[in-house]
Amino acid sequence: MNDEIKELYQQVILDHNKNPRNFGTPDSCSHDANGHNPLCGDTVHVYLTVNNGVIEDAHFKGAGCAISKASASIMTDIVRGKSVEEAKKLFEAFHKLIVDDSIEPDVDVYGKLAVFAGVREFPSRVKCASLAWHTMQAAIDNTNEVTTE
Amino acid sequence: MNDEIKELYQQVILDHNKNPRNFGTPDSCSHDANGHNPLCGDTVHVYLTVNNGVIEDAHFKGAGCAISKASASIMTDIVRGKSVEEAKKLFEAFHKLIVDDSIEPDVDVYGKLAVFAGVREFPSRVKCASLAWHTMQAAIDNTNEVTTE
Amino acid sequence: MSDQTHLTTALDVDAIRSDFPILQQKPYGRELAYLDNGATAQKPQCVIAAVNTYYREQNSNIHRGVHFLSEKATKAYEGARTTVKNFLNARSEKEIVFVRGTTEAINLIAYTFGRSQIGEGDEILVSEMEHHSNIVPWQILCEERGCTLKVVPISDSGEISIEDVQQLINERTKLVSMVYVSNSLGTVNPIKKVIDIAHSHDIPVLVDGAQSTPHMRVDVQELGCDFYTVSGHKLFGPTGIGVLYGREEILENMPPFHGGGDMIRSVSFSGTEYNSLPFKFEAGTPNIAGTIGLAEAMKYVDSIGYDAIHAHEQDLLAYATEKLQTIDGLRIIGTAENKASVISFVMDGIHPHDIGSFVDRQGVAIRVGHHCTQPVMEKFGIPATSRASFTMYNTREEADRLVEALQMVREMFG
Amino acid sequence: MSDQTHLTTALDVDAIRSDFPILQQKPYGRELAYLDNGATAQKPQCVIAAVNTYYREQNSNIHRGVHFLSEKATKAYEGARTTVKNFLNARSEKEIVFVRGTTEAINLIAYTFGRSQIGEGDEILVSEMEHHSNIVPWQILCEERGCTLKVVPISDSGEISIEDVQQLINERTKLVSMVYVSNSLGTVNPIKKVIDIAHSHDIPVLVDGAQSTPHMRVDVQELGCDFYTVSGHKLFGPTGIGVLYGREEILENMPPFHGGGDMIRSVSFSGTEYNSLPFKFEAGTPNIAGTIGLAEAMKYVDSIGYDAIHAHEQDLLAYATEKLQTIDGLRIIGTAENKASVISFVMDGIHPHDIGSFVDRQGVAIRVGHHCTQPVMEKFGIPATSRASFTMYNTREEADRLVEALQMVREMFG
Ligand SMILES: Cc1ncc(COP(=O)(O)O)c(C=O)c1O
Ligand SMILES: Cc1ncc(COP(=O)(O)O)c(C=O)c1O
Repeated sequence: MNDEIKELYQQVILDHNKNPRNFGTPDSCSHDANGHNPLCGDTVHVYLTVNNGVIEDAHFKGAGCAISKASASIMTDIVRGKSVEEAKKLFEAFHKLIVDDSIEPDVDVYGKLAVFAGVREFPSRVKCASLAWHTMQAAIDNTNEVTTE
Repeated sequence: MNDEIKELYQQVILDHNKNPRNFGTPDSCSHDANGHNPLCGDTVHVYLTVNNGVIEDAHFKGAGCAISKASASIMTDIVRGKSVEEAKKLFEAFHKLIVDDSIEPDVDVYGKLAVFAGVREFPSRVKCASLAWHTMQAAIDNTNEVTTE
Repeated sequence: MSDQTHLTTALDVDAIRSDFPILQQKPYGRELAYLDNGATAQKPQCVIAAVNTYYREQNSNIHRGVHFLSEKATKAYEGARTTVKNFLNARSEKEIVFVRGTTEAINLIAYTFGRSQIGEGDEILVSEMEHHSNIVPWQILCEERGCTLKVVPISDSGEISIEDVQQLINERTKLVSMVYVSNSLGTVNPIKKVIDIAHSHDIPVLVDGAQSTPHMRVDVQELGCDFYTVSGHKLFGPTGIGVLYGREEILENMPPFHGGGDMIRSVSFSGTEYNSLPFKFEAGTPNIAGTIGLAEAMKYVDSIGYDAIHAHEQDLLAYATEKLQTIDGLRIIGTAENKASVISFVMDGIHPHDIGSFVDRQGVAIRVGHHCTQPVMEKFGIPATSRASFTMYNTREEADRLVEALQMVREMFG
Repeated sequence: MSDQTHLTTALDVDAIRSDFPILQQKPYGRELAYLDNGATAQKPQCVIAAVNTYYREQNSNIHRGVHFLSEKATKAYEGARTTVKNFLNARSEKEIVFVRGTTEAINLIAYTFGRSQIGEGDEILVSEMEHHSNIVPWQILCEERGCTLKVVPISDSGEISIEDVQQLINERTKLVSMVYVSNSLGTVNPIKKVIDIAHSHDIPVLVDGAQSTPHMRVDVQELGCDFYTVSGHKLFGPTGIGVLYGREEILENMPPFHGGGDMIRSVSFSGTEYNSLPFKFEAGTPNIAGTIGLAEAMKYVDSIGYDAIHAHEQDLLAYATEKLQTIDGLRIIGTAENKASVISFVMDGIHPHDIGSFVDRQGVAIRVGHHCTQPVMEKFGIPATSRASFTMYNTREEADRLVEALQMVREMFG
């Protein structure tokens, strides 16, 4: 099997794809938004409960490829308990990680997100990985709808 | 100078271009038509007096290149006194002469028309040479307008 | 399917493959198995060379020039039109209009025939399996003119029923516009029957030929259609060139589309006269190199022969269909009786995008997505499919490689 | 003009000529002097090679593919858009729409901006020197919508007056659409002034850039125009490709033109959503090879540099103008102060067609006819002109050869 494919579909990603965390509509939330990748049909809905600038809860729903599902699953895990500012910074770091060849995917720095470094070898899949993050951003910004293309 | 150019612009043609015969609007005519080559802007108006199936008189007016003017001038000379049938046959023969490489431009057969054999080396000029003839045909057929393209 | 059948196909696939330089590409160090021919076909060397030669030896603007290159270019351009006329068996060169592709061809009809002949309360009939380019132009027209788009439904196998066509056609129908071969399902529609029904009601028919022309001989006179479209790039020709065939009488009565050079007889600010066919519909400098390359592609297809191509493709279709069905949880979308060599499929629990990326790294190029036929996806309740589309240069070995790669996907995703 | 001036032009013409394979052609056994660049320019080897390489190594359909070739092709296609954006100094790739050429660009505006923004009683302002492609689309629109085409007249030297523009613009004017450089007269219009006047009335301006782009650096932001058009084939690029630049806000508010694949976000029979810019205006498979070739052509022009090109062309213009005037009975049509290297002329008693055929046999390619500007011919009371148009690979020697050939014509016709 191709090495880059193995990098892309690491066990963690396959696992989150099969058993997504924080999946489903929560009873209540303070912010939410709908994300759509028109080219492959991926959709994701992100629900956040933000209190005093801190993301107390995060869920998602939707249908998509393994990369977009795992990304949403891991994102909702990671941002919980983070401040809105920290979440935005994480998005920036994440985005660099998945497009920039020169960045070392250090687990100490990126934590669980490091598994997404393999995406950089698949330019057509960057949008799959970033869709959930764009949607979270839109939820925070109170833009209800976001599409990536 | 290029030989084919010399063939095209024979003295006879240059002469008819400079001093066109049968040029101008006659006092009366039985048939007439207007011809137009939209690509180069050549126009020719042909006037015929046909009696008992015989072309008794032929004139033309118009503006155009040397080839189209000489062609109209020589045509109006030649068809005079010919029957409508003969004129049509002449047109057919003339058309073959200016497009078909394999035809010997024999003066005994083609008379004055033989000078137009050089046109066959200039595909873009065939329409110039045939415009007057198409227009005569249109006059005979009572089609008042003809364009070549 | 026995090897016997395989051997009886008259194609020399090795020879054909050597005509296509791109097949030497080695994505990720592997042999390229290009199974994305429905999106665009690769180009044989003769087509590439024709384009090259045009720019090196003939390039000039056409029609209005009296110089050496201009005469060469005009002859090549109009010669290409004659080749296309013969290829489609049109009656005359007047019926052959060069356009960018099927999309432009259909839009041209929507803007000219549509806007002059279809009005409030009128209906246009399409099918549920149309490509977006045979839906959206009519939606735009309907919104503007208050007409209605009617849709012939498709069955679970991806087929239309002639009874539905018969029932949906009525005195308000002003045009039937239908795909001959579906790009996402592979279905070959009974287009001749549809045309006959429409014509018995004096309704003109546009046939979207984007996917049929690469697979089968099309004789527009025999078909009797009023409009037919070709995308050159899907027929082994250059990008940016295609054909709109239109019956002379119907084209003659249509208003022009684009205004500009070459489509006029004379222009003045007090009034303009349009040129005769086909020039009336070809405003501006055309894709001259494209037409020459397209003509060369048609000659290439003719030199191989549609019979041989068809036999080979049908063999691949049957072979690949059988093999694909051995994969766990794989379901083929589009199981019409009469199919071209196009296979769409989905796999339980695995998104087509993941499939596409995975098989790509094995050197196998397929297309994943909605294939510009979202209503088909909606009908089958899926966001997308994976699609393998085969042509004359493909082999059973390539089908095997796809199947192997899919088995690996299956394993990985469990 | 002294040799001094000649020497100061920074162009290495010999090196440039060797980049253009077609210049090796020998029509009728003579060196080719190609002076028909206004109709279409020849292609440097790098452009021909880019097209060739695309078909041999990258060909695939774009945007929706996840496989190797599709990623290569998409990158090349979108990379070409970035090159064009930088070349014209647009703000963003969203402002760059690929079309077939200037004719399609203007028609696109007429069908979209025109049909949504211009109605009964409104006016569109053009000049008397427009190419047919900037006249006929507006005539079609005017006939359909009851608006009026107003015309800025030209003087005997072939120039417009800014006072006329000022006077003709009024509250009914909805669009000014004007050529930057006239293809038949060579006139360079004071387009910046026209734009400023129009904008002071909040009227958008379309600039026909078919002939300006080959001769001078155009910065659309500096110009401030709302629309700008490029014909790739006139800019040393492939046939069948061109550019419509449009300001983002104005494009954003326009309805789509062609419906089909890639211009949509989602399609269903109950309603369709359009894609974002620039894709909204690029329905169907584009001329992918063409865009890549065009980007290469722009890089080539940049590598030579507009300053050097301009100096060289202006030298040729001055030189040829002087020499041509020595010919008996030759009159130059178009004597504006600010001219590009385009010279139209007539000769007493000799029809341009005869001139064209004659000089062609001397190996000199010029264009004869109305150059798709019949109103200009009408204004000057002539059926046609002969036109020599010079570009970077032309030389004084070629101008001499034209002059010699014309002297022979003069002799022959007496
Ligand atoms: C059935 C069908 N119709 C129309 C089209 C559009 O063709 P083009 O993109 O060449 O304009 C396609 C190509 O994807 C197609 O498959
Ligand atoms: C000034 C001008 N405008 C428009 C056009 C039309 O361009 P195209 O034929 O590339 O569409 C031309 C080309 O002849 C031109 O010279």
